Amino acid sequence: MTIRIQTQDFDAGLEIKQLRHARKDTGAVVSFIGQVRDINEGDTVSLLTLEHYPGMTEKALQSITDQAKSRWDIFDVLIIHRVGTMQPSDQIVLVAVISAHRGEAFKACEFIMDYLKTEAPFWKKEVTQQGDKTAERWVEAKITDDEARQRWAKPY
Amino acid sequence: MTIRIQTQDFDAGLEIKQLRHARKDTGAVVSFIGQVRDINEGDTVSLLTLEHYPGMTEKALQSITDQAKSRWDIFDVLIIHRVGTMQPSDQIVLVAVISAHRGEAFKACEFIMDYLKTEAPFWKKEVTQQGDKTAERWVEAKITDDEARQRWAKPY
Amino acid sequence: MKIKIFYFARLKETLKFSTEDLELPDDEYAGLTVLKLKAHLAKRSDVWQQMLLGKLKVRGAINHELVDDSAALSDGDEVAFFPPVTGG
Amino acid sequence: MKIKIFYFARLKETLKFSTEDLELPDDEYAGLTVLKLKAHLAKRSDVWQQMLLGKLKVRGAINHELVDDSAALSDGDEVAFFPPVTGG
Repeated sequence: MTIRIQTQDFDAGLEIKQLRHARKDTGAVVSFIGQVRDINEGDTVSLLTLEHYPGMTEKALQSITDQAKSRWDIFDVLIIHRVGTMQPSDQIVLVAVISAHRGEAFKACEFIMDYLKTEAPFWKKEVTQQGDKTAERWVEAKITDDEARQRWAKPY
Repeated sequence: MTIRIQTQDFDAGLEIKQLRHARKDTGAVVSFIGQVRDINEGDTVSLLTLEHYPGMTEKALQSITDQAKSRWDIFDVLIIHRVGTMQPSDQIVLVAVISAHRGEAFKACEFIMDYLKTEAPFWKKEVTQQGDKTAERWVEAKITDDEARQRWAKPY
Repeated sequence: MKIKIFYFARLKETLKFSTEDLELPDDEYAGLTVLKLKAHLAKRSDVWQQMLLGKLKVRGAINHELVDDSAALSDGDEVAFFPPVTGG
Repeated sequence: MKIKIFYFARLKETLKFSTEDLELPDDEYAGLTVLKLKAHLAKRSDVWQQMLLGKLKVRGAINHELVDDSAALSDGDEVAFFPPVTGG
């Protein structure tokens, strides 16, 4: 299991390739890439800055991954999350999961993303263009993210 | 929407990168890679050969993708499926979906894989090593794949 | 009535046929269904009988669409028989 | 009792504090909870009041674990206050 918090970009293709080659009995690789959108709540976004809580971030992601490993039959997990300043189309996060069969990897990958979105201490601030005006604002947490996480609390 | 059936390998990282860059309002990229396992039903697998039904394969994948697009708010879909002879750890299939938000892309990608597994005309034959003996056998369809597809038939 | 038939995977291998053009007398084969076609082909030999009407599950397609045994065939159709699919 | 406090995102920006070491008299602050600590800090000014006990949702962590307002603090704890997270 690998968890990396970094300012620099990453080569998602290479990371996924290394992960899936780690075991010869890997049959399924599910990955999620989150990237900066050029629009949010109707406004043009030109820059996004990500702040985090060093120390807690790694522990939160470790705990989320441990939960996924105890719930589903998966081989390995890779999480890379960037911090710092990014532009539209830049990669923010990669979560990749390998397993023997696809069902487990799909569930674990989505579970990790839903928990990361609601429990890992990252905060986004965006620079928006509204006509001629440039404005900075903190991105608000979404209720839909809380709802997405709640689904996993149901008996399974 | 892109559907490719080919014998040669593909660069999953490059394919995913091109897909996610197609739209600046892409926020989520979910991808699935299926690869050859070195074991199946307890036996060591040394080679896998994939046969398909040219003409029908493309139409089946197109129909599956159309259904996904009508059910979820997704931007684009890429499917690459290899045919011919492959070795353990070789890539067989890539399904990548881009959307604004992750929930839609996760559902669409898993839906496409579940339908591809039960409706697209591909057949696998594997070469197994059982001690000193080399044997060829057709891979049997799995009931769990039918069950996976059935889940999507429920009202949503 | 003329139809084209394709066989895939285990069927192709065992029957030693990948494709064939079949001409059937219109009067005798009016209202031909997939099941009736299977029965017609099964008369060729025990192996054909086993592969098409035996315990192996056989799926059929007409003009590239999966169909049931009850589906009706028309002149010029492309029919295919194969085991349950195992791609992905 | 000595504790270390971190502030993040909107709280850090508005309070103009990213971290501080706080020493509280043991007798007065026995059984200190996250909520009591917020109330203590809120006395500093209107801005502190608004940020910690206003309508902004504030989450707390003790030693890197998310906790509720009722969680108890111990000597040497690292406490953090921040808005709901928005990563990913």
